Amino acid sequence: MMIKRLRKQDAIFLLISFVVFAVFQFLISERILSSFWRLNIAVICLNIILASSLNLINGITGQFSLGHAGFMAVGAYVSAVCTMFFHLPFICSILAGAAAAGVLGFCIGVPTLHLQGDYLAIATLGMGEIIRITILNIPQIGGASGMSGIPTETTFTWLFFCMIVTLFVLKNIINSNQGRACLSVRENDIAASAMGINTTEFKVFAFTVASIFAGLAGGLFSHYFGIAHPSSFTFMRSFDIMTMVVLGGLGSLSGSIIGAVILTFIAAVMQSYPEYRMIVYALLLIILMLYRPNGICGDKELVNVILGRFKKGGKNDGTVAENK
Amino acid sequence: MYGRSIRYGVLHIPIEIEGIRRGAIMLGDTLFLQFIQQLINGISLGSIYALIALGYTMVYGIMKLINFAHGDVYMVGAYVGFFAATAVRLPFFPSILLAMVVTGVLGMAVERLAYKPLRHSPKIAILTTAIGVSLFLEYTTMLVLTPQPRTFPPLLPETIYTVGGLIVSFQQLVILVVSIILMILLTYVVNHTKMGKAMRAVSYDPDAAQLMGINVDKTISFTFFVGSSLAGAAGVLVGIYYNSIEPLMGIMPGMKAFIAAVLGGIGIIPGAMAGGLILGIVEALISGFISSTFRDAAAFAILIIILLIKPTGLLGKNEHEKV
Amino acid sequence: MEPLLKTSNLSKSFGGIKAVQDFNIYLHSGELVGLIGPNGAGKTTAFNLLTGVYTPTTGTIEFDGKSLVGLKPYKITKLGIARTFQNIRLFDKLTVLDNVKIAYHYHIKYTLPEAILRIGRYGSEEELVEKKAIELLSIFNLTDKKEELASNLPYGQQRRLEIARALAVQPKLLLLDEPAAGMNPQETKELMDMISWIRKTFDLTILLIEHDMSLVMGICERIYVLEFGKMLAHGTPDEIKSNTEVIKAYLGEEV
Amino acid sequence: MPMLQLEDINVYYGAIHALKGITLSVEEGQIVSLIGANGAGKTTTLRTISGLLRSKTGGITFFDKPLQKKSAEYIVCSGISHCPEGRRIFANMTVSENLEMGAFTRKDKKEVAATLKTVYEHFPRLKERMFQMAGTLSGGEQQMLAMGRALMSKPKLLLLDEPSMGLAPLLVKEIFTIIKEIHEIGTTVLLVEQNARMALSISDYAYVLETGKISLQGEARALSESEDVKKAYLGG
Amino acid sequence: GGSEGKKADTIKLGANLELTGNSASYGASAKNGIEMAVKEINDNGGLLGKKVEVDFADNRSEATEAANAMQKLLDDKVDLIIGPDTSSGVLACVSTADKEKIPLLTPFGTNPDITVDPATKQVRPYVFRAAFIDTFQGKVMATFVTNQLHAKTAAVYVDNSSDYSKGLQKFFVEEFQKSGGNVVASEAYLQKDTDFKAALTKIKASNPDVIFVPGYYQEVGMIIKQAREMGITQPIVGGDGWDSSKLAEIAGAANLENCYFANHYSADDTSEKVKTFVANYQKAYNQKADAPAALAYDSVMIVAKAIKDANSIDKDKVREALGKIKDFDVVSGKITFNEFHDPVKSAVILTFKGGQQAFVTKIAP
Ligand SMILES: Nc1ncnc2c1ncn2[C@@H]1O[C@H](COP(=O)(O)OP(=O)(O)OP(=O)(O)O)[C@@H](O)[C@H]1O
Ligand SMILES: Nc1ncnc2c1ncn2[C@@H]1O[C@H](COP(=O)(O)OP(=O)(O)OP(=O)(O)O)[C@@H](O)[C@H]1O
Ligand SMILES: [Mg+2]
Ligand SMILES: [Mg+2]
Repeated sequence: MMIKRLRKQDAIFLLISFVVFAVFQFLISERILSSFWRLNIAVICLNIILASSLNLINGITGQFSLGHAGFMAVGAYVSAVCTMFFHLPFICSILAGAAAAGVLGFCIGVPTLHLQGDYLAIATLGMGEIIRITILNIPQIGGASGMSGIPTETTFTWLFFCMIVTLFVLKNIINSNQGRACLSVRENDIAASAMGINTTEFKVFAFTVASIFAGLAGGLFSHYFGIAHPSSFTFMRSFDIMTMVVLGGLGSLSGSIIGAVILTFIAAVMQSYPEYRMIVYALLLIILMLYRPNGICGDKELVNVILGRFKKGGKNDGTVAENK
Repeated sequence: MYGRSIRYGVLHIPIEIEGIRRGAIMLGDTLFLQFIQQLINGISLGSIYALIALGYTMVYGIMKLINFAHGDVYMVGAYVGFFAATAVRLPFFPSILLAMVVTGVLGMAVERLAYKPLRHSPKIAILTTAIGVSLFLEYTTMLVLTPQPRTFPPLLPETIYTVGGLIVSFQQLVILVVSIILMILLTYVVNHTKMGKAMRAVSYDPDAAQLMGINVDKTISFTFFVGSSLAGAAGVLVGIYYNSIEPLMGIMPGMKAFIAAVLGGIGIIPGAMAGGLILGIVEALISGFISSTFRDAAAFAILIIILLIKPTGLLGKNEHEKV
Repeated sequence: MEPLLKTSNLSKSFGGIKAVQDFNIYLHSGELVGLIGPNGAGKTTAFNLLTGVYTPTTGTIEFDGKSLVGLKPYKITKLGIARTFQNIRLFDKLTVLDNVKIAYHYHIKYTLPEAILRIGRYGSEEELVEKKAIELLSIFNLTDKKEELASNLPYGQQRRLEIARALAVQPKLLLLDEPAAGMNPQETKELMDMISWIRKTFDLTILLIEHDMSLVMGICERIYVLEFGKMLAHGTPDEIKSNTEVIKAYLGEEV
Repeated sequence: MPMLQLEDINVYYGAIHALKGITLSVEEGQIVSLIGANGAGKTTTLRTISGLLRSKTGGITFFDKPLQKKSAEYIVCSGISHCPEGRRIFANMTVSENLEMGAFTRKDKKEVAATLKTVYEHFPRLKERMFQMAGTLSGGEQQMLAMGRALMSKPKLLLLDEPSMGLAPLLVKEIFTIIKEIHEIGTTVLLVEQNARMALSISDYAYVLETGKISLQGEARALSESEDVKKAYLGG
Repeated sequence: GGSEGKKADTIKLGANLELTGNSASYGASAKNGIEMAVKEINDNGGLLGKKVEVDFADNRSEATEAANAMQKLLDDKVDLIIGPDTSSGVLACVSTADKEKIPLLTPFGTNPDITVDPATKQVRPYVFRAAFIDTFQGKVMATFVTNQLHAKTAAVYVDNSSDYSKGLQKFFVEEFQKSGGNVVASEAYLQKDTDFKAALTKIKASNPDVIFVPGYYQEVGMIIKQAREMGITQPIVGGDGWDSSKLAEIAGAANLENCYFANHYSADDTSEKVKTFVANYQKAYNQKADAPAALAYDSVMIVAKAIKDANSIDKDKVREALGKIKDFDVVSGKITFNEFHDPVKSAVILTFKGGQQAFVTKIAP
């Protein structure tokens, strides 16, 4: 019955992912894509992980975090330390980075998530900066020079695989009891607690899960570029990620994907016009926001938007996954 | 020993204040003097944060918008002042006035073009647009005026006063006094004038405000004008004080001013002042007595701790939603 | 028989204002009781004390043998008290169906890994919740609105949805804060029937605040009257109707 | 000539067509009520009159002056005051500041003070709570404040949107008494009410709104005796 | 790598620069320097009879973006890469350069690890630099303050966000302590800071013989100004990051008395090269040339010489020719690449007289 339909949906999701993967893998291995675009596709994958996980906090749970870069930094550095100092296998290092970011996210989340709105934003922004400044002051991990010579083990396959795992996990969380609890916190936390939902628990939950994925992205990042440098994790990067989420549509996973793709793509294309690059980027951002203030997808999933166009009333089929 | 002296081209004027000197002698070591000096440093730094935070908090107050472009308006103000003083060779007051007018108009224009169409959209959408505006201002300035720093002409005297081993400069005093005056002025405007009341009404419920006959657009424009011109004034003053300006100079002070505003209770004018001063003093004391390497981290940490104890900032009212 | 809910000397003050003072009520299982009183008498505040939104300045609350003082709202809900709000608090940007499903939150037992992999109890429980939610909506005539966003419903339907959502928590005690506010007399009548019906069907105890006397007098078995935070009177509807103090403070001359 | 005239008003919320060609008028010195089920468009009508919403077609005239494209500010100045649904008081201001806001467009301080005195006379509770933050008032107190605030502009026409919502019976009566008093001192009232019985009892004329259209209108007394109205809005 | 089959009527240089972001002012100067050098080469008939073109890519002053920009340049099939300027940026590019076998010359990257892989201690075959390395400069300054300023104690005030600054600090402190000096205060600031009084108060209290501020001119200018205002009279010394006419403007000419820094060349050098460069730069951009501009200019000249020597733009041949460059006269001195691909050139110590740089001494490597 319903569960079958849901599993089928998962299967379709994985199938589509596989096809996308195959196409890109072909383009890459046949060197049809130039190295620049190969790199930017990797960056897109990373940004999708970052944006979709931030969306869990900002979009789904309605908490305003501006510290994602900090958790990414933790993942990047911890995983780099694991491979370089402890010679752990790549996968273990990546997981260690993600776990470390998750633990830190939890520890930071518990006290700070009592704050609301802009106060939370500034507190998380501060946390991100504290993390960065701390890194800057630890000479063992390179301080201001960062770490270099990290084995570049992140391949496109790894990135894509991790990205799919991220999306899959997030998608299924959002469509579960836990995800609904997060949504209720966003909508009205007083009513949510009147429904028996421990709002703090779910804020911390979302924050921790998102931090884990930010840490994962960080680990992949440092093992892709072979370096981990504090300048990669400033609040400007947190802003970048937030921009992707907002542009794609708060609360929409497919939106985060689209946001990440569009903004990364714009930045890459504009590389040929270095002087105008940031100006054009800024203008496009403003225009896009003015044109679609709720983001490209609003809070809906792309699938639903498309399905809704084709078969009217099709949204009434009662599946859990479709109606958010 | 007494009397004016010129060291390294700077005019030093010693002033004798018995109390401080005796205090220092009483405590018997330089630590006390150092502490007072750090307080002075902190207050002077803090009054700069406060100066920018005042405008920040005003704009926030009316739109509940973290206007990330505020720091860049401050930068534009500094440049306008710079060109007024160098290209047009205007003296101090006309320069700062011109900068205030230009940035005020700029702020209004930004609000009209980029924020107004989004007034009924989610707040985070305007915030994102604000980031866009900020990048736009930074990089347009960079393209037009090059990223090279410019040096501000000394529009204000660079006199230094030495009081029993403590050092205060004339410019520091000017900045402190200006920010206090502005704070008092703004508090008065917001609480006791018609425009101020309109601002508060609009900030709470624009629709209801409209029903009172308040022109919401005008009120918001006015707020942006005032807030941005304050940023412009700050830009010129700080430009003179540090005498070096460049297109990205707004980022960090903007951020710090935002922190200051939040620290004091965002949207509250005396809060911005208090927040700025506290932030400045904390930074100075931490640099002076703990370690300058952790200065920014400590500033953030203190902010977070204060917020955890008092979630709406120092002067913020703990407004529990009435259920 | 021990009452289901019993408060003694419950008080709450805000700064100088004593919003609720020595509030003593009891509710037996299955009763439908009204709480009335002039505006600002402290009725909503009393609800907020019972549901943990405010902590009492002094006094005790005993529910089903347990003390509620100091418990967080979500814990109190889990013990079996659900409520609606005077100013409607729906999950505005979620569908009507999701609004109700969320209320089943703590009855759903599957774990996070089960949810992520969609294995184990995930399927069966989700199906069950869906079924229950739709049943509940049909009781409230909201089935055909289940995919609408809650905020798009007209006011009357929003009120009904709020009650439906509170029922989904499967409480023992239901607190309704002005359920008929903003309804016209015809709608109020329908609501009255509905309240009596759900009490029977779900075997509920109900405490309700209302200013519409046709509703209060029509369905409540007992009525408490608050004034300036203090209990003014307590009795059956007929007793209250003829209580001169209540008439003076609250009802006005004729009802 | 009526004081206020609405002619073929069509209002949309995005795709939702909320008012479908409404024509109504209010004579000077009357109390006119507008009744109808939830979501019929009563609030929308008032918001259109006071300039918060715009009609796509038709026109609104007030004392023969067109209001159609005018700002809310202009409309308040010309003598229409709107006490909105849900009170919309300024929760972060004190009671007295809220009342001051009501007189925002008025210049003469003495006259404003006089009005303030009469408002406090109507609502002694507000005087007691003069310095309380309006957000912490109870529902009824807030409603009084909202009405008091609307009166502060000394309007010729007062638009009231469900003033009795959430009020204790005694207060409902009081509010209606106040409406009558306000009316007696020469204010014309356009009243939106769920409490149709009460509303009709004090009105001169009434309109019934049904899903964005006027379905019935007439002398208030006549309407309150109509079977249709009784069944649909007066509870049988 | 192969340039075979590519019909090349131009030689394409790639410049990976900090055009936006925190270090944009260095990027801008470097861009000017490169453009000026290329124009000169083209005006003199180009290289190997071909015109030289530059392809600029922006790295937003960030390491990973530098790797990204590098890919962009590879994509555009450039023959050679100049930049990035910041050490962290270069470090993000060096392995790609080796992998893709494309010569990379950083004008300003001073970190020792750039040319020598710290893990394997192997010299990176395709990576070169035009600047001093941190070790050398740090030592030079330590030697100078002990021998010439007779300093026994020093305070160090370092830019914590710059590995350049921290590198200089490290080697300065090592050398200074080795020769018996004592570091009495160690403070840090961050790029774009504007207020340094708190740390300076502390430094003043520690009463050092000399203050070492290895940083970039923008902050250094303000530091010197504020230090003098605070009544700090001790000598303040630093490295080549100081080199900019802006320094005197920001710090104030008078405040710069008793300040010293190490540099590649002296602007009042009598050498014809320096004179024309400074004059031409002033004419072209209406600015005084600073170190990033000079080194970027030199980088193009060095690369051009290597191509000329190799008589080919074959990447391997160019690389070999680069390694063999000896006693080549450029604006920043006479360059010889050592076995680590680092330039061997003597440093000059400069001071200020009335805001103008003045030659003090020359210290050979
Ligand atoms: N958070 C608060 N802070 C300050 N005072 C409060 C707060 N909440 C309630 N009050 C005050 O407590 C009193 C009781 O308010 P409450 O909302 O309980 O009244 P009520 O009986 O529900 O009235 P109504 O029928 O109008 O809803 C009021 O005078 C109100 O001003
Ligand atoms: N902001 C809005 N966006 C979209 N639709 C709206 C909005 N406000 C009202 N509507 C719709 O317009 C219609 C008329 O609403 P209105 O609020 O005018 O009704 P009403 O008669 O005042 O009802 P009530 O008695 O519930 O106050 C309703 O269908 C409502 O859903
Ligand atoms: Mg109440
Ligand atoms: Mg209405």
